[in-house]
Amino acid sequence: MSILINKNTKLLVQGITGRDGQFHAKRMKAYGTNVVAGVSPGKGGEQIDGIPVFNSVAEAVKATGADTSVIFVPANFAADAILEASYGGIKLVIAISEGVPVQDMIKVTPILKKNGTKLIGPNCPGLITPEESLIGILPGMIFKKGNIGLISRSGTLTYEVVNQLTLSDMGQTTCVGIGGDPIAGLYYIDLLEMYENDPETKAIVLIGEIGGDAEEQAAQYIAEKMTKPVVAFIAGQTAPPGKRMGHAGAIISSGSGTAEEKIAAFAKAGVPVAKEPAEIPRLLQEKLAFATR
Amino acid sequence: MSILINKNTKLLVQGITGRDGQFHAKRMKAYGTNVVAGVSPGKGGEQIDGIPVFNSVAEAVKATGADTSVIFVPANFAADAILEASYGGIKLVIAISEGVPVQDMIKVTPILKKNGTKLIGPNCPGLITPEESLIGILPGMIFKKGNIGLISRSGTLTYEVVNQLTLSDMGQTTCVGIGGDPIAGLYYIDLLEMYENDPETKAIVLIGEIGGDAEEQAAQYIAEKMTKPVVAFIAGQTAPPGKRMGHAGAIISSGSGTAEEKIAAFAKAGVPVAKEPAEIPRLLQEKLAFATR
Amino acid sequence: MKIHEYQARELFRQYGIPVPEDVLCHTIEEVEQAARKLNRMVVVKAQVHAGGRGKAGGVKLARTIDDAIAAGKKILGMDIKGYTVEKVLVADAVEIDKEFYVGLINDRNTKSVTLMASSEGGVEIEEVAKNSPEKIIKLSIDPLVGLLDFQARDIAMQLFGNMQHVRQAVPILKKLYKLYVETDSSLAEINPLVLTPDGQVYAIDGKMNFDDNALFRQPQILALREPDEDEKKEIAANEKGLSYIKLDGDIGCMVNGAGLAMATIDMIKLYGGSPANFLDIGGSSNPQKVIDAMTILLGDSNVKAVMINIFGGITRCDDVARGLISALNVIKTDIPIVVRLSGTNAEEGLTLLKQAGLPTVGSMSEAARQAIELSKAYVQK
Amino acid sequence: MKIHEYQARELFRQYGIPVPEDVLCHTIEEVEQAARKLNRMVVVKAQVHAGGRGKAGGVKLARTIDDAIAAGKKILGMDIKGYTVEKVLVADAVEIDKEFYVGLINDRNTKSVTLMASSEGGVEIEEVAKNSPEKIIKLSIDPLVGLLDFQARDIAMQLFGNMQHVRQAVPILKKLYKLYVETDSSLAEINPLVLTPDGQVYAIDGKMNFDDNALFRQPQILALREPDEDEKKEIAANEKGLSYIKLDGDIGCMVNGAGLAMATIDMIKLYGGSPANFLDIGGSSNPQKVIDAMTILLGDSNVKAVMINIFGGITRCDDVARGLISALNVIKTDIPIVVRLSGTNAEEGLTLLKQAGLPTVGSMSEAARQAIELSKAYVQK
Repeated sequence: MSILINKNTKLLVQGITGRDGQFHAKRMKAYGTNVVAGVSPGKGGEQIDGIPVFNSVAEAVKATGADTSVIFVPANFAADAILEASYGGIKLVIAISEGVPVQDMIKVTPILKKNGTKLIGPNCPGLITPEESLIGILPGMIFKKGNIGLISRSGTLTYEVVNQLTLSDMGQTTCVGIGGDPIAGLYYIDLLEMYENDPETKAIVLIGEIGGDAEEQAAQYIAEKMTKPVVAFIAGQTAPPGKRMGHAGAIISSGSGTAEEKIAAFAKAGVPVAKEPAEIPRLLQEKLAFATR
Repeated sequence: MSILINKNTKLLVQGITGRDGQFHAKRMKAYGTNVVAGVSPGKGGEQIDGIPVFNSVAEAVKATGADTSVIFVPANFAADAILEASYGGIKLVIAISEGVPVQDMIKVTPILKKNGTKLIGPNCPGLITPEESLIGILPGMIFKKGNIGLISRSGTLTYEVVNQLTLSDMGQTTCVGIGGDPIAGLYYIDLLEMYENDPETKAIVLIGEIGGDAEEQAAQYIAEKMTKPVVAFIAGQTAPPGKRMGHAGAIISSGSGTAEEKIAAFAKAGVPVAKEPAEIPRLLQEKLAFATR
Repeated sequence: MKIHEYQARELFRQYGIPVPEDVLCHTIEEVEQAARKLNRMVVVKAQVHAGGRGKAGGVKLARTIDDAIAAGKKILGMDIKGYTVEKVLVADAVEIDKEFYVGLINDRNTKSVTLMASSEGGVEIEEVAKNSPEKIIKLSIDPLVGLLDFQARDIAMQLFGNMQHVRQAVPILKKLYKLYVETDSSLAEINPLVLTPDGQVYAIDGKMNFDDNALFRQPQILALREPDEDEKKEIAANEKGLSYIKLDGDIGCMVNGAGLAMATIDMIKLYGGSPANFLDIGGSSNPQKVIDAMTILLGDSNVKAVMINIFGGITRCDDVARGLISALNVIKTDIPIVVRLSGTNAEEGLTLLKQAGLPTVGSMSEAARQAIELSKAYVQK
Repeated sequence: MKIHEYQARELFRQYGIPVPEDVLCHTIEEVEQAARKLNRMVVVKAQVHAGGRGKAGGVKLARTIDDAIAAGKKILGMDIKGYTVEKVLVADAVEIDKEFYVGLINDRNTKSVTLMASSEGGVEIEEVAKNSPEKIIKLSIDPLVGLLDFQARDIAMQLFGNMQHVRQAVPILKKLYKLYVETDSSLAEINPLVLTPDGQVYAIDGKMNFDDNALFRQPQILALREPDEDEKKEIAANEKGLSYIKLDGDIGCMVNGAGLAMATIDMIKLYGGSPANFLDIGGSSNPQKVIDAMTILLGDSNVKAVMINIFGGITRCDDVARGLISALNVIKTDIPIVVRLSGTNAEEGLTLLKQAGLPTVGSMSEAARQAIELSKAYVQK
């Protein structure tokens, strides 16, 4: 088992004829992801690495039964691509595109809700159910099938952590990069709930960042609803206040969203917080040993 | 029994301090309608005929438990008043206001759907469950409790027909004036379904008009879904094509929406169409006699 | 409210929809100047509020300035379905490779704005709908979301099948929708939308109607109104809160409510009479309205009898009675009047009328029968 | 992106929000002229991108022209939290009866724009939130519906409690929301919104931030940008696709991804080092970016060692290696560099680096440890 995607997931790649879309479509396919179609308006009928290209999502879904879509189009077209996927009948959309205007995402959110479409991202690395399906730009070779679930606001930091897990022989059920934008799709709590309900997942790693209060909310949710152990890491513990560090998410302002507050919230919820990524496997082992005692 | 409203309906009057709002609030109360509150921004704390006035729908609902609202505000404020009622928790809104811009109603429609609010009107005379609750501008004295349901796009024509029914000793369960605007709330089919499910209603009178194809759709619905007898009347049988007769609804254009087409649709559905209002009671009696034979 | 083609084209331009150059002309001299200014093949088009002007000879292609002058002479002043042509549009006649239809309309069934598009442009969309409905693409637009890029692109792709043309058509569709919503339109058509041999997309002819109920917040649109004589009367009535449409019979009717007014006309015809008008005094209780209504009614020289049919809801019968009595004090007339009052404050109204010596009847059908008889009697005088 | 108060007031005016008259001044002469022109009580306000300018003495009330000149002399050129005041706003000082706060902000939790309002205006809203949260009214605005009249009225009613003031405040709230959405704002505050003794409502001070991701479609807003020196560097980096923030340590970092970059800085501090910057080269595989990034890094004279930490996903490690080799061919430096590459095409990248004789390490923590050691060694030279 896994969450959100597995080997039956039929993936559509929006923006498949662009530089990144093409590169990652091939990589996803090489990983074993069931990439059934690509979309690029005006390029319908072409093929990319054997993947048929369609003019629209609706056509692609009709012809291939695609149920999940990954978006590689430029930021200013990303919101429209997400909506095209949603109206086209796609149930899970992963938006890799970086730099999408916040007002676009604010407008997209209630439409997706109405249409019953789940979104991951934008500005996210995607997700993976190791050895079954990789969607996005994650480096597949560092992941390994196993029992750890992982949720992260970061991209490369996720790889760093996963690498540590895999080196410690702790494989993963599904790893999800939810992205660092202020307005994003599925968030910690949505995914924690899914992991809690996934019989294969034994423990969860949550990688947070300074900014916002999503980690605090997650901590509360864990305390109230989760039976499975969770270990956390917070990036930006030494970041100077008022500075925006790359992610729109990573901004500290006016005494909220600091690493201290987040760490305190996790401590209160009984969630250990690692000082550095390399510490995570040990904390997980301790938690799991305790849980199975 | 009845549909939509009964003696337990708690009514709020939006625009209660205006000329029409005040006049009809008093009349409704005099009829026996449970008028619990009025709304008029800035007039909170006043009273109209013993009815407490509030600044907002939210306040009124909180204080009185109003579940239904009737709107007497000027056309350019009507859409906002409808939305205020809907967001304020009102489940049934009756908009009497005439001349509401169509684009306003188009925008209002999906919001009401999302909020689960039913709308009657705008540009309608309201509805009545005789001897229990009168909402709107209907002349209460012509109605009588009984077993006939009535739906009408018209206002005064409805009174004409009801008058004939009452004079023929055929009382009514609930009579609903749905209004003549091109974009309106509850329509024939919604109400036909309610009457079909109301044990007290034995037969239904449907009063249509030229313009649009709502009558044709109703005819098809009756043929497919209704077990109770329906009798129809269509106004505008002799109207010249291309002319707009008062109602936005009453326009015939380009070979659709004519009285002939509507009458033919009803004939096909086995629904007798009266030549003049006075014929309706006889047609109903025939249908009811046939149904109970 | 309707506007002329030249006005629609001007609105299109304001919203950035590409339209070939044109000049509005009222005289032959202006036509000549326009043809000289454009200095290429032009089309001379009658500007009247009537359909089928092409078949009626109201549209002519002119390859030379002399041709244009000749076309102007033929079209200016001609009669199209009862409308006299007072102005023509002299427009750059772009070469046409293909013609398309795009239109927006308020859709009663979906309760939203529907976009219609067809590769069968240049003919009436109703004909396409009748003969080859499969050639009409329809899209119901979510009013809270608007026309999305991908939706416009899908439709443009179905029409043009070529991204170079699609890239031009998508903004045209989006701008047309913006224009439609921002001006409270009830119909906006580009027909034809054309593709030229060199791959340019243009709006050639435009038709727009507007929601009368929204004109209060559309001063720019209201300023475009050019009513004909009949419409002027209707507008004047409207400004007094009345809905008036002249018909060609001899029984004047004054009714409250559009449905009852239509049913009244139907009944007069059913009983063998002929109504002179549709006149709805609406739903408020203002005696002045009745005075205004009677003034309009009795101003029609065809009227031989008046039938007043009031069923009071929001309208109070006593107000109607008072207005009627005041009106007849001002307008002295020998035309017979039959009054029927029911509903709110009917008793009071009937009492007032009786005191004033006006004949009243008990039902609508009685009123219709009497009015017909009286109209015949009046003619015999 | 932030703008100054005077720019926010100008945007307010454009959208029809009432703001007292003002003049922007760069010199004492301009202050004098402005005071003469306004010819009544004015307020002289420092225009700097720093909070707490009032407490720092950057805002002064002036009853006479001489007062205004004196205030201008004091404020122009003063230092507020490291910012030199280069301009002041001389504004009509309306009399104030009550002060309110209204603000709009993107809300991560509701995923919508939230309207905040408070009868405690003129102070920082964060203080109100801390000390009397019950005095903040919050409304989450449905982005598909917008701020509705009744919602604006309810809030205005709670603030003002008087319909005459509510009627002025409702359009202010609606216009502020329109401004917010149309300019892709991420914060828009009127603080204070004031009520004068004669019952007029005015926006006095305004603060607006904008979404950097949307500036591509906001040329009017982009034109308002007035970055300071540090920001100019950050913007220059941004234009090259880099995210750069100068810090005050001595270990330059080049990392891909904001999270990993933050974790890298955290780790350097955890191990006792001091990072010279945050530098995220982002997610695309362009060798030029690495060259640009190294140029910026090595342009900081504090840097004593460089730690490169790349975990390749969309970034290809071989591209980074190539960019690094090219950069070091151009920028000759003796500053020690430690490189860690993992992920996509790491093998190829490491091979390239080894061929070029650059030191590589196996893990992030190893890289941090080595960089700290090397920085100390470099200092000792």
